[in-house]
Amino acid sequence: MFDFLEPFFFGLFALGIIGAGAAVVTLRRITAQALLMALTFACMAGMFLLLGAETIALFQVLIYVGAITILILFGVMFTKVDDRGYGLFFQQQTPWAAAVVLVIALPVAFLALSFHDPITPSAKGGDLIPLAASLFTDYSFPFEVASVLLLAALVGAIVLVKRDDQ
Amino acid sequence: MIANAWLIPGLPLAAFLMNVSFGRRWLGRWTGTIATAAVGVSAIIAIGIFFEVRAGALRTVVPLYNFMTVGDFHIDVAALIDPLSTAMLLVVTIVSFFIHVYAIGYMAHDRGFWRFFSWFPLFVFAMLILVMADNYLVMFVGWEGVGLCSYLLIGFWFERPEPAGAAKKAFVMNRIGDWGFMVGMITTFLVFGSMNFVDVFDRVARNPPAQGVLSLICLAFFLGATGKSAQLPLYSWLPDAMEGPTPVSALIHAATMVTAGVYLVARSTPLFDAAGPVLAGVAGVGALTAIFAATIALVQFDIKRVMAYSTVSQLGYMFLALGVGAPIAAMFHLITHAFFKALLFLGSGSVIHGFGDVQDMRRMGGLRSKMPLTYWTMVIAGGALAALPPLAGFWSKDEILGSAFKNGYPILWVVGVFTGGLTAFYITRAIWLTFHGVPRDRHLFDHAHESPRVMTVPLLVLAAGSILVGFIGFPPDNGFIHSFIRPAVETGTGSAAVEAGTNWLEFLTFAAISTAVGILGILLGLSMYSRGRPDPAAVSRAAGPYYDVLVNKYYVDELYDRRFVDVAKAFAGAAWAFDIHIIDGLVNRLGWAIKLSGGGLRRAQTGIVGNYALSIVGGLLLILIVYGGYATGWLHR
Amino acid sequence: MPIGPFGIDPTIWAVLRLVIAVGLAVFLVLNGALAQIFLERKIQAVMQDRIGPYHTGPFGLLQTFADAIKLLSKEDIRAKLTDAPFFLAAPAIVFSPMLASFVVLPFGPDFVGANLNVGLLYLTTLGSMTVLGVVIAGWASNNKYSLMGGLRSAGQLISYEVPQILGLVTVVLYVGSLSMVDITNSQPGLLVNVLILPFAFVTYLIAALAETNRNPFDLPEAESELVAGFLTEYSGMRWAVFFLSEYGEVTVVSAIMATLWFGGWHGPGVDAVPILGVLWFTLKTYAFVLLFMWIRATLPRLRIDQLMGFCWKVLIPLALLNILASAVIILVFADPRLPLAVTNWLLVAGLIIGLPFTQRRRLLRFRSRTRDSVGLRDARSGLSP
Amino acid sequence: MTVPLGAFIAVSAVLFFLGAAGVLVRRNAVVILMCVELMLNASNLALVAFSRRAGQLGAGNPLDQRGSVFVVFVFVIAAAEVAVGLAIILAAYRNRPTVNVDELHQMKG
Repeated sequence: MFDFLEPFFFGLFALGIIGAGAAVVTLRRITAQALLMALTFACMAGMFLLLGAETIALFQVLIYVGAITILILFGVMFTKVDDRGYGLFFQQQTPWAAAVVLVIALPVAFLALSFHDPITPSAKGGDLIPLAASLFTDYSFPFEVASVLLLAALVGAIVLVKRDDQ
Repeated sequence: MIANAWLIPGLPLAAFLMNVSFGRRWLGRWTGTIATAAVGVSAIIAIGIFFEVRAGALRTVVPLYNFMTVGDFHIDVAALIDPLSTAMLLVVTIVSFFIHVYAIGYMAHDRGFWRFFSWFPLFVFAMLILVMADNYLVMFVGWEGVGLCSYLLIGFWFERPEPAGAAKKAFVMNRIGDWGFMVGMITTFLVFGSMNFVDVFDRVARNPPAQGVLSLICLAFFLGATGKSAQLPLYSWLPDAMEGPTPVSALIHAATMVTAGVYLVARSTPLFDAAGPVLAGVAGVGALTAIFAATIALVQFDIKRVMAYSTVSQLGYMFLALGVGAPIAAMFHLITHAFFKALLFLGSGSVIHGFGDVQDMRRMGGLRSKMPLTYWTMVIAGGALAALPPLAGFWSKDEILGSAFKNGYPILWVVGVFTGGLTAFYITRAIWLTFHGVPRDRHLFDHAHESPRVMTVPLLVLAAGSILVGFIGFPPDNGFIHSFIRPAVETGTGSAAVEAGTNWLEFLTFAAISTAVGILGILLGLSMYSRGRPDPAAVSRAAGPYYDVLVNKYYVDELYDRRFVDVAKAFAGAAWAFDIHIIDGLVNRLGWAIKLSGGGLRRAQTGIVGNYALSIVGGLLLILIVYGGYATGWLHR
Repeated sequence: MPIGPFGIDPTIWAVLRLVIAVGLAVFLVLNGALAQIFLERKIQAVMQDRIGPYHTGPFGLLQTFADAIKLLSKEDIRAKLTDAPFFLAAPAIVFSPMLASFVVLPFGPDFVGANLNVGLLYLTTLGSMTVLGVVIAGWASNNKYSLMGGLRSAGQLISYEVPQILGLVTVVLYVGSLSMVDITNSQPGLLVNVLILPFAFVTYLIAALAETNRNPFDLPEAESELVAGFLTEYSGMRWAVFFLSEYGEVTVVSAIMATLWFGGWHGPGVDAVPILGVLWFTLKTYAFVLLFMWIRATLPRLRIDQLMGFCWKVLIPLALLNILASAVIILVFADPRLPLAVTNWLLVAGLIIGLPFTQRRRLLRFRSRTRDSVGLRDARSGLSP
Repeated sequence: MTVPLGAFIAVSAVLFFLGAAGVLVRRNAVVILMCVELMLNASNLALVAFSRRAGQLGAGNPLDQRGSVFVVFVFVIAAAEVAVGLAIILAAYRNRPTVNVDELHQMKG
C-alpha cells in the first residue's frame, strides 16, 4: 500500500537534482550556487537510498556535503568574487557549447529512457557488507592506488597553497 | 664443488659491486681487503674444482642462466669446466690473489684506492668469465670485459696525459683484434650454426667445411688473439700499457689478460688443427714476435718496459708452441710464465716503490744491499725467464723448442734458441743495472728501502712458484700437466697428439743447447755490465744505426702513425664535413619546417579553458557518432 | 496476532518506537539543553567559587526557563547587509542534522528509533553536515568576525572530523559492526570497550570537543577574540537554535561515547527491567556532558595554529598508528582483547608523556627565534594548554 | 509500481550534460569546479543504478557491487580533484586577483 512512495520520492529527488543542477549552472550568486550544489548532492543521496545503496548515500553526504561543499565555500570565501557584470557573463562560445551539448544530450537521454527493467532494492542487510567485501578483496589494489592518489593530492594541495615567504 | 663453479666469477663481481657502490664513502681502505678476500675464496673454490677434474670430471657444463634466445638459437651462459679451463682458472685466481695482496701495499698511498680495488676484481670477474665460457659469445663478453678493465686500469692515473694516451692506444688496438674475434665468431655461427665449443668441434670433427672457410675463421680468431696477446702487428700497445700501476702491469699485462689470446687459440685447437696452413702462420708470427721484442728489450732503460717487451717475446713463444702444434707446451709455458713474469713485475714494482717511483735503470744500481728480498726473488725470476734449469721457465721453454724441432720447424727452433740467448742477456742486464754496481743516484739510493711485508710476502710465494711450478711438466712430454690437459686438446687428427713418454736423449740435447745459449747470454751480459768488456757504450756506438733502430723500437709507432692514424684522421674529417653539411642541414630544415607549422598551429592555443573543454566535448560527440554509426550499421558499408 | 516487545503488535510497535525515539530526542534536546545550561552555570560557579543563579526558583532552577522565555520573546533582528536566505537557513542547517542523529541512538533495549546497520556512519555523516551550517552562518552574516569564525570552524571541523572518524574506526574494527545496537550488545559485562580501546576513546573525546566547539577548541565562537565568531550577528531565537544544537551535539557525542566505550544502556538490573536501560544510558551520557563542562571550566583556549598542529601532527598520526596496530592484532590473535588493551594503553601513556616534551621543544625553538622578552611572553602564552 | 532503470539513467544523463554545459559556459573557475563535481555525481548515479541492475542479473549474486565500488573510487577522485583544483585556483588568485578563467590566459600561444 506504500508502493506509491518510491515513484513519489524519485520524482522529488529528480526534480531537486535537475532543478538545483540547472540553478548551479545558470545562477550568478556563487554562494547560492554552492548551497544548491549541496542540495543536488543531498538529493543524489536520496536517489542512492532509493536504489538501496544506503552506504553509498551516507558516503555521498559525508564527502560531498560535509567536505567538498565546505571546500568550495572555502574557495569562494578566499577568492573574493566580484559579480561585476563582465560584458559576457557567459563565454563567447556559449551558442556552440549549447548546440554541442544538446546534440549529445538528447539522444543519450532518449537512449537512457529505453531501459525498462525495474529496479528492486537490494537484499536485506543493506549494501555495506557486499560493498566492503568486493572493495577489500577484488578491488584491494585500486583501493591502495586510490589511497596513494589521496596522499598525493594532500601534499600537492599543501604545496600549491603554501606561501613561500613564510 | 663444480656445481657452484658460478661462485668463482660471482665473488669478484660481488666485491666489485660492493666496492664501486660503497667504496668511496664508507669502505675506504676496506675495499682492498674485500676484493682480496673475494678473489682468495674464488681461488680456493678453483682448487677444489681442480681436484674434482683431476678425479676424472673431464668435461662438465655448469649452466648459469639463459643469456639470449633468438628463435632456436640459444646462448646459455654456462661454465665449461674441463682441464684447460681449470688450469687457467688456477693460474688466474691464484696469481690474482697474490697480486691483490701485493697491491694493497703498493697502492696504499693512492687516492684512488677504492677505485683501484673496484676495477681489479671486475677485471678478475671478466677474465674468469672469459676462461669459463662454454661458447664464443660469452667468451667474447669476458674478452671485452678484460679489454675495458685494462683500459680503465692503464688509465688509472688519468690526470697525467701519458696514461690516458696509453689507455686509448691499448683500447683502440684491442678493438682491431676484437673486430677479428667478432668476424671469426659470426662466421663460426654462420658455418656451424652454433657458437658452443662442443658443438663446433664436433661438427669440425665429423664433416669439416671447406678449407678456405676454416682458414678464414682461424685467421680472424688469430687476429683477435694477436690483438689481445700483443703479437705482431698489434703488439705496440703493451709497452705503453706500462704507464699503469705496477700491479696492473703484473696481473693484466703479464700474467692473465695477455694470455687470453693463447687461451683462445688453445681452446680452438680443433679448429686450428683442421685449418693446417694457418698454424704455420701462427708459429711464424709467434717466432717473429719473440725475437723482435727480445731485440727491442735489449736496449730499453725503463725497467718496466724491458719486462713488457720480454712479455711480448714470451707470448711469442707460446704462439710458436701453438703453431707447431704443441698446445700443451703452450699452456705449460703460460702457467710458468704467469708465475715468473708476475714475479718480475712485482719485483720491479717493489724496486720502483722503494726507489721513489723512478723507473729508469740508469739511475738505479747497487740496490741489492738495500732490498735483498726483492733482489733474490728477482734473480730467481730472471733465472726462470732465462730458462736456467731447474727453474720453471726451463722446462716449459725447452718443451716448446723441442716440439718445434720435432714437428718439423727447425728454422723456428733456431730462432727460438737465439731468442733464448737474447732473453738471458737482457734480463741479466736489467738485474745488474738495477741491483749491482755503484749507485748512480746517491740521493735516491739513500732513501731507497725494502718494501713492506704485505708486498714482499707475495714475492716470496711467487718465487717459490717460479721454482716449483716447472715440475708439473716433469718428466718432459710426460709430466702431470700433459696427462692433465691432453684430454682437453686431444683431437685425434691434430698434431696435439704428441707422443707420450719421455725421450731423454733428445730432451737432454735440446736442453743442453738452449741452456748453453742462455748461459752464453748471461755471461755476455755480466762481462759487459760488470767489467765493461766490451763496454756497452762502445757497442752501441759501433752498432750505430742498428742501435738507433732498436732504441726507437723499429719506428713501429711512427709507422703506424703515418700509415693508419693519419688515414683515419682524414676519414674522420670527411665524416665530420658530411655530418655538418648534410645531416645537420637536414635536421635544420626539418626544425625550420616544424617551427613554421607550429607557428600556424599555435593559434589554436587560445588559453581559454572553455575552448579546450569544448574541444573535449566535441571529441565525445565524434566518438558517439562513430559508435552510433557502427551500432546502426551504416558505417560498415 | 504476533506479539512484539511489551506484548504490542510489531507493526504498531514499529511506528510506536519511532514516536518514542523522536519524543525522547526532542525531550533530550529541549529539556536537556535547559538542564545543561543550568548545570553549566552551577558547575562553573562552583568551580570558580561563586554561587551561580539562585534568585529565580529554588537554587535558581527556573533561571534558564526565564532565559528561554526571554529569548523566545526577543525581537527578531537581522542586520541589513546580511545575506537573507542563508542567514535564515543557517540555524536550520545546523539544527536538523543534530536532531536527526538522535534517531539511531540506542536509549535502551528496543528503545531505538531505527537500528540502521550503518548507524555509526549515519551519525558521522550528520555530524559532518553541521559544518555547512556554521560556515553559511559565518558567510551570511557579512561580518569580518563572523566570516573568520566560519572559516575557522570550517577548517577546524573538517580537520577534527578525521581523528573523530579514526577513533570510531578502531572500535568498529574490534566489534565488527557499524550498528549502534550491535556495539552496545557487544559489551554487556564490566569489560567495556574503554578498558580495551582507551586510546581510541581519548582520540574521539578530543576530536569531539573540537567538533562541538567546546573549550579548549571553541575558536569559532571565541567571545574574546572574535566577538563570538559566527554567532555575532545572531540573536533571539536563531541564536537560541544555535545553542540548542550545540548542546544537542554535545549530547549526541556523549551518547556515542557512552555507547561505544561504556556499554550504552547496559547496567545493573537492565535484563530484569529493560526500561532501566534508558536511565543508565542517560546517566552515562550526562556523565560526559559534565565532563565537557568540567573541561570547559578548566582549560583555556588554544591558538588556531596550535589547534591545527595538534590535530594533524599529533592526533591523526597516532590514531592511524592505533588503527594499523589494532587491525594487525585483530587479524593475528584469536582473542585480540589483551594485546589491543596493551597497545592502546601504551599509546595513551605515550600521548600523555610525550606531549610535554613536544611543548618544550616548541618553547626552545621559540626562544631561539625571539630573544626579546615579548617573544618569551608570547611563547609562554602559546604554551598554555 | 517501481521506477524503471531508464529513469535513473535519464536523470543522471541530464545532470551530466547540465554539468558539461556549465563547464563549457561559465567563466568563474570555482563554478567550473562545481560543475565538474555535478558531472562526477551524475556518473555516480548511473554507476549505482547499473550496479543494482547487475546485482539482480549477476547470477543472482547480491554481492555484486562493482558499480558501487567504482562510486567509492569516484568519491576519492572527486575529493582529490576539488582539493588540488581549489589549491590551484587560490595560487592563481594570489598572482592575479581574479578567478575568471578567461583572464588567466598567459599561456596562450
